[in-house]
Amino acid sequence: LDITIAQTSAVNTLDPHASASVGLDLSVLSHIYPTLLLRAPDYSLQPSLATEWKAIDDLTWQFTLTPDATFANGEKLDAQTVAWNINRVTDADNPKRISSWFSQVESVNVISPTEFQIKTSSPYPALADQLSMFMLLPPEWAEANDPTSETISGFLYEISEYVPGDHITLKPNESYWGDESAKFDSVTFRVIPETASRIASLLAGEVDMINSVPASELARIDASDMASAGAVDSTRSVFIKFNTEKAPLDNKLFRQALNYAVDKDLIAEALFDGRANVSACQVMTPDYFGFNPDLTAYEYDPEKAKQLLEESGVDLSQPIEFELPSGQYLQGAEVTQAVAQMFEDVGVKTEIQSMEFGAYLDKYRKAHDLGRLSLLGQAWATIDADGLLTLFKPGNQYSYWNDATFDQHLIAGGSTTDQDSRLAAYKAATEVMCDEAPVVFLYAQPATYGVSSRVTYQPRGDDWMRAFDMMPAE
Amino acid sequence: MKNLIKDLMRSKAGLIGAILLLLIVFVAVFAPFLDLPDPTRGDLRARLAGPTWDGLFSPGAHPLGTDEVGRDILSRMIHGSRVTLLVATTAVVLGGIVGTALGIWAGYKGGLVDRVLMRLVDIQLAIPLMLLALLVVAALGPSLRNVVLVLALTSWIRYARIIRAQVLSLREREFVQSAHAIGASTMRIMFFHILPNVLTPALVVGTLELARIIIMDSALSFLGLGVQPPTPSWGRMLADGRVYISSAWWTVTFPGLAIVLTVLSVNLFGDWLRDYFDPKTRNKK
Amino acid sequence: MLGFVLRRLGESLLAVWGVVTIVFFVTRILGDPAALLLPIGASAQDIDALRAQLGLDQPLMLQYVQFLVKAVQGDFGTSFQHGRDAMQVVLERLPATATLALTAIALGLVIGGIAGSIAALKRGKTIEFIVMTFALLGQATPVFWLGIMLILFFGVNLGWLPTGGYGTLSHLILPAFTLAVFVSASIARLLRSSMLEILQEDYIRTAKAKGLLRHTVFVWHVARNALIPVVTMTAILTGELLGGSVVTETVFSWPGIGRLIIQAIEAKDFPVIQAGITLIAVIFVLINFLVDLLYGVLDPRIRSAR
Amino acid sequence: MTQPNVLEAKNLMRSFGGGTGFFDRNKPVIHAINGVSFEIAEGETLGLVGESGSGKSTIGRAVLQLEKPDSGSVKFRGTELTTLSPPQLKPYRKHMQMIFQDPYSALNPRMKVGNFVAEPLVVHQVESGSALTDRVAELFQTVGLDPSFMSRYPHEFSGGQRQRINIARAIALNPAFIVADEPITALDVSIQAQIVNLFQDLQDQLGLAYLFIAHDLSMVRYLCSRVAVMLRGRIVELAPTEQIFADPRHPYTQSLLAAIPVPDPDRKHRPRIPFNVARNIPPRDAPMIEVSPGHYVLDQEIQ
Amino acid sequence: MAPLLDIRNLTVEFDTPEGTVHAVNSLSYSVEAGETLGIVGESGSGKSVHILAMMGLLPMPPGRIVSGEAWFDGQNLMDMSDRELRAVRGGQIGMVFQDPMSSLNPVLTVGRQLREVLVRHTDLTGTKLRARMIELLEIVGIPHPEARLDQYPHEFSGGMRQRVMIAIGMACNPRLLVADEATTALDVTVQAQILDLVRQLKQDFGTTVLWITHDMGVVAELADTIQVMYGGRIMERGPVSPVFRTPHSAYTHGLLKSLPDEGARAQRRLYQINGSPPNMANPPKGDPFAPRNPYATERCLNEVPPLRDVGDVPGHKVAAWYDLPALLAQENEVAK
Ligand SMILES: Nc1ncnc2c1ncn2[C@@H]1O[C@H](COP(=O)(O)OP(=O)(O)OP(=O)(O)O)[C@@H](O)[C@H]1O
Ligand SMILES: Nc1ncnc2c1ncn2[C@@H]1O[C@H](COP(=O)(O)OP(=O)(O)OP(=O)(O)O)[C@@H](O)[C@H]1O
Ligand SMILES: [Mg+2]
Ligand SMILES: [Mg+2]
Ligand code: NI
Repeated sequence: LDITIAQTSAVNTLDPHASASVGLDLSVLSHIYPTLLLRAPDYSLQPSLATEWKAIDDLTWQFTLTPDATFANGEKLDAQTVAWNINRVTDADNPKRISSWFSQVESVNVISPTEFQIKTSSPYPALADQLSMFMLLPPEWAEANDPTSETISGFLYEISEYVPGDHITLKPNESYWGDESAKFDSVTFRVIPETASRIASLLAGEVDMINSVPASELARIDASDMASAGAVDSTRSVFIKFNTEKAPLDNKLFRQALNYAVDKDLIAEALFDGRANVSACQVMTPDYFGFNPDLTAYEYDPEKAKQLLEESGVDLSQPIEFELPSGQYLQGAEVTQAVAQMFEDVGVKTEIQSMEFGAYLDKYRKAHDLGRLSLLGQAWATIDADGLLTLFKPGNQYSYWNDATFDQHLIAGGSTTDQDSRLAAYKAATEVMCDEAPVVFLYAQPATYGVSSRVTYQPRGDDWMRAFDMMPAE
Repeated sequence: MKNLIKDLMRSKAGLIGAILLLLIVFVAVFAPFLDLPDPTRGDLRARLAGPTWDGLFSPGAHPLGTDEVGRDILSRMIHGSRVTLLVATTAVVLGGIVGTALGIWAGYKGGLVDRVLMRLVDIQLAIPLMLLALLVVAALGPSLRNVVLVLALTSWIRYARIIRAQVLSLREREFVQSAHAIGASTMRIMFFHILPNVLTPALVVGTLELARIIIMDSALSFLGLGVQPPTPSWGRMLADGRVYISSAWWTVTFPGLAIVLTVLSVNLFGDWLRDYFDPKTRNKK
Repeated sequence: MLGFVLRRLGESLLAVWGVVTIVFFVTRILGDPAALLLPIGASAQDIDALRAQLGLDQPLMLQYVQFLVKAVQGDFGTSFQHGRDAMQVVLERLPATATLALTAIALGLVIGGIAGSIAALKRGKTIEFIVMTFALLGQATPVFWLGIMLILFFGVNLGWLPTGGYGTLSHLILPAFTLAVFVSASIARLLRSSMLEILQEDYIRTAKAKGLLRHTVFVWHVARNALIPVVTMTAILTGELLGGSVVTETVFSWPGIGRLIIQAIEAKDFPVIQAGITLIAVIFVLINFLVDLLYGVLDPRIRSAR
Repeated sequence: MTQPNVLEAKNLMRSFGGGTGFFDRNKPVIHAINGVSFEIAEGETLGLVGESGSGKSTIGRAVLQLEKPDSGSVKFRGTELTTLSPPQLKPYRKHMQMIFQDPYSALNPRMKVGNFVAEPLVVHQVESGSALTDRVAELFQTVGLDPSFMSRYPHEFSGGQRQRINIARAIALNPAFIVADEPITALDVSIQAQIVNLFQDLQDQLGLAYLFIAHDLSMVRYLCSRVAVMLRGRIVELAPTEQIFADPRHPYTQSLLAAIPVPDPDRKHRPRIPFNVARNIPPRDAPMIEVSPGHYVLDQEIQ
Repeated sequence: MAPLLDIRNLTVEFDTPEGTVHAVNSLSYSVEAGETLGIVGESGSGKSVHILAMMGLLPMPPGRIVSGEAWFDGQNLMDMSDRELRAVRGGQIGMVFQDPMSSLNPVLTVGRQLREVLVRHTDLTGTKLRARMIELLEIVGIPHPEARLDQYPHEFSGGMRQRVMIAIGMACNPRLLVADEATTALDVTVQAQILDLVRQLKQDFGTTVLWITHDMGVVAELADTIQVMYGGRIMERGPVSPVFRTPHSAYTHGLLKSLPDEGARAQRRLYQINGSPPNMANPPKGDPFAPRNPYATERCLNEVPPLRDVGDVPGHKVAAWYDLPALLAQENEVAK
């Protein structure tokens, strides 16, 4: 069976170390290059090249590899290769784009061809998760060739055709070292940037899997006999970020008032056809390590909002800018407009400024000059509070919020690998964050998808799009 | 003027265009006085509701359906006509003034001025719209005014080119020499003798540009750089509704139709205007 | 001969240099690619390190001079996003763009040529009204609306043609047709008006007075003269289409230069933006140059007026 | 002829073409005027005739400095004009005007004819306000047009009326000298006489001097006191009108005069005097010699 | 002998924004084979338009042929299909138009434009064709014809272009040559050459010529018969000499009188016809020339005069209610 997967934009590079884009470059390359571990649709880590892995102490991880694994050119896939790859990324003279993944890695110690240890400078509980995104290149080949435009297989598939900007077709790698075999005769990744065209291709039977479908289109796809559609919670939370460094967002009552003013359920219900789940007063989804199950969302209470606004003493006569990175989040413009309308209902005037995502990021990361309100969706690939909450840590350039208590809890959570003490620390942190409300908590962005009836698909909420999650429909 | 109207009456296409155009402008002008739902506020629960003629005159009716945030499409279209026409007209006028002035200057002066200007036109044509738009937005921030600016920036070239060509032949005409002969200054010649004679072609380019710019506005919105939400403009509506094209056809079809109709009427009218003012295609005196 | 070619080429080079310079400085105003290239959570130091690695920490004028020196040698640097030679990334997309643009132009010329001629020759008849209304509709219909409609009809409902992508002839039909609708509308309208003008010329009367066959008059006297403005228009349109018709490329998932550049702009991939726009500018200028030469062939008066 | 000269042209030259372009490599330089000298006395009419393309219009434009001659001198009442800049020329423009060949393209189609006639007065700030209007009305009357026509546009006028408007504009500043470049060629026979009479009347009233360029030799004979005959950029013969008609010396002049069609059916078969221009291009350095008082002929070996 | 061309009751109108222009009004006349007819008249009097209408070259719209027949050699041109008409044009009827600058296609070589007509109407091919083309250019007096064939119109002077037009007009030895102000823009020497050429043609081939001009001198030299038109009608018509000697129409009289001669020079004043041409969108009710005619009677203003025989000379006709020679004689009496 040949299958085709639609992607929203073209693969940039074939070098797995030059891109952090999970849904795009890495999804394709993960069919070609091996990783130590693979993350299943339920986010559990599964052995791949590594058969076993464990934390020996707070600062040391040990891995055991499958013996006799090779690349298609015969190069060995052993501990030495892993070490070479990590060094390639972190090489101080020529760091690769994903070098920040390994910033805490101190050293890689090869014990035997099938065993090695990784030492970190501070506790790195999410290391194994991070490694599930890290692909390995054959050292000799990589030095002799240009990995940005050529590949060599070390995993289930190899490239049979590559038309830049249009499609990449994969075929099974005959020399694959593992036990299982490729389920498809060929896998094609096709670029279809326009949503309507993507849906059309699915309905025309040209592609077997699409994502980023507006929620209201799901039912229509489902209704056709060519395909079915659905949604699961993604790991990405969408919220309205406040720039608390600017008045009046430095006012806690004002921030809380805005949280009361938004009818999150209505948004989830009406805009997302009930496919989105309202955030539980935190930016993490239940899949995260560190999720706080005890928190509940701010209720929708416009009266309370108005009252708080009054108490806050904020002058509401001037509109507040509300930045919207266009085209970045599923139905982002709709959510922004809906929220703006709800704000207005309680008397807070806003002025939407939609801008191209790059321009937004520039303000966010470089100029450090975010508007007072902006729509943002954030996820952390390791699905761990340690990563996501750090983005709100005082002093962090992404934070725009300065709360000392929150900071303390985060430091506590990051200084140990002990699961229980970490959970406790994050519970405390999320409570602070909920109350202080540096954002309007909205919802977990649904990961929507459509699949042709020729295959079955195990949906997942992170961005991976892989043939491994699909099966030919019998 | 009387002749103009008489000739218009005789031209089927021109008349249709003129009437349609008048109608559109009329609706745009009087939109605020119509009893319409707020075009920027919607009912999320009534999102993407189809057109229905039931209870047409009751307050909650949406004869052309609602959009993706539950706003009344009819109201957005009518208010959008104001924005769209305002944006398009200002851009056309702005581009027209600059383009005509430069076209006259280049055409009349010729030589170096001309060559520099024409290469400048080449340069601008090679730079994609998006980059231009981004530049303006980066430099001046997103706003309706800057959308106009971007569109005007794409427009002046066409005036400049056409007007320049016109001036090249005009400056050989004897009345220009005659102005020289009485000692008129270059400025005077350009302003009193050349300009009035290129106003008609400029007007014709203007009608064509108006049509093009209305469509450009939708392309800008398509790239996420057009009019800011929730302000309605036809281009914006078309761009925002396009994902729902097959499940909620009304979100794009009505604004699309409005654009087509406007462009059609402007062009019909413009074609007639050109034929009318062109002494060659017009009946010889 | 040499004199004209050299002068004209010199001017063209100046124009290309102008484009390149403008684009260079404009892109730098637009923002910092380092912020975009690194995953979220990257520290300020990481970003600075990347800036240094990309050479963006140097003074702007120095960067500009270095860029120019290399660009002259055909080296536009390594794409930030793709990690490969930027010009190569652009050139990979050229065949797709060229195929689409040239097919659309050819198709548009044929349709527009026929429609425009009919409209001019049948002036005042119902057929003119019909043809010109279609031409107007062609110009007035937003491209993506038309594109998506065609996809839904021919791709989904009838299943005759692929909904998008690049490769075979059948992939080409819908996007080429979509663009051709616009092209032919422009050509038809232009041709109509220039033919109407030519039909009034005294030499057409002379040709008729010679008793020439109708098609001789049309081909050798009317069409031959109407060609000149059409060539101008075709050149402009070809330039525009080769520069990329972003909307069509997006709707039909066509891997063209237009979309590549837009993506590069979004990602602030300076080398690709620069390489892409330089390529477009060169093509553009080249077309204009060829057209200037062609004018001389088409119109002997211009030949000696030079 | 004791009148002083209003205009003196000496050794004027003007050439076109011979560019550096791609297609015109072997395009020859055209010497449109190639060493031309003449003078016109106050109140006199000098006729300029010759083959088409011989450079008559170019001379007209060159003496008015509408097109700078390549070399040579033009003196207006003793002042050298060729060295003056446009602003310096402006005061002289008041005294020299031009009437163009084509009354249709000489009028600005988008300007009311009243304003068109008033323009020279405005440019030279001679009159303004109601005095201006009065003066324009007076001018309209002078050329035989109803002053109520002032607010009309050119297309509302017939050819003869348009030429009158041009003339009104040309005489608005009371010039001393007018170049009339084929002012009646484009007009109808019955109108030609009207315009020629107007020229005569104006000369009588205002003491105007004309350089009258024409193809119609019988009209030239009627109107001009002296005639210059041009061939390929040179004046080949210049003499008082009756003298030249009675005793043409240059073969081209002879050929030209013999070719004038006579509106008398009884004199149909007059002998032609053939002249092959291609083989008799007047040489550039040949001098003019005076064969009788005021009668000059180009000294040229004719095969 | 039957006339070669017989135009009967031709009426042509134009629809313009100013109203219907009555360009040609019930025009009837005929031309014998071998005759040369000179047509003169006011500008706008319908000279060009009636020829175009006859040849099926009138731009329609705005033009409209209201009625009329044009019999050429026993066939009515007005009844012919477009295809039949095209066989006649250029072959049997050659035409030369006024404006030499714009009447040749600027982008085709002169040779090509000459060849077209030969290929269309004769069987010449190859070297014979080329030889004929060269011969034609030679006949009209263009030096080095071989080289000139490959040049473009703009490389020719106005006079040469006009000669090319004439070469095209007579390329197929037409039976009827129609020249519409063919020499207006030329200097008199060139004009004289062309007139000689036409005379030669008449002599060699017996060609019938219809020569439209403003120039009375040209008519006097070339034509057998003169026809004076005004306001879309014939004012006077007849053999050249009697018409020149004793014009019966006041308009003809005015035209002839306004030509400069010795007497006029002495008076520093030309005779002029006052007033301006009629507006054909709103033509005078009666004789179109009446408003400008000092001899007009009441009847002239109200009733269109028919074309009547003058009497003494066969073929001399006039459309006038008054008797001009008598009136002039009276005037002379008074003057004495
Ligand atoms: N602007 C110009 N560029 C190039 N050649 C020119 C230009 N003006 C005039 N000439 C050439 O100079 C020569 C003289 O032209 P000019 O117009 O003075 O002739 P003319 O005697 O007025 O002729 P005509 O009787 O036809 O008006 C011609 O050969 C003409 O082609
Ligand atoms: N295309 C047209 N549209 C409207 N009116 C026209 C058109 N062509 C000619 N006429 C009118 O028809 C009348 C006769 O014109 P025609 O060209 O026959 O005059 P003519 O006698 O040839 O004059 P001329 O001596 O100026 O060539 C004029 O009043 C003219 O205005
Ligand atoms: Mg001249
Ligand atoms: Mg005529
Ligand atoms: Ni393929």
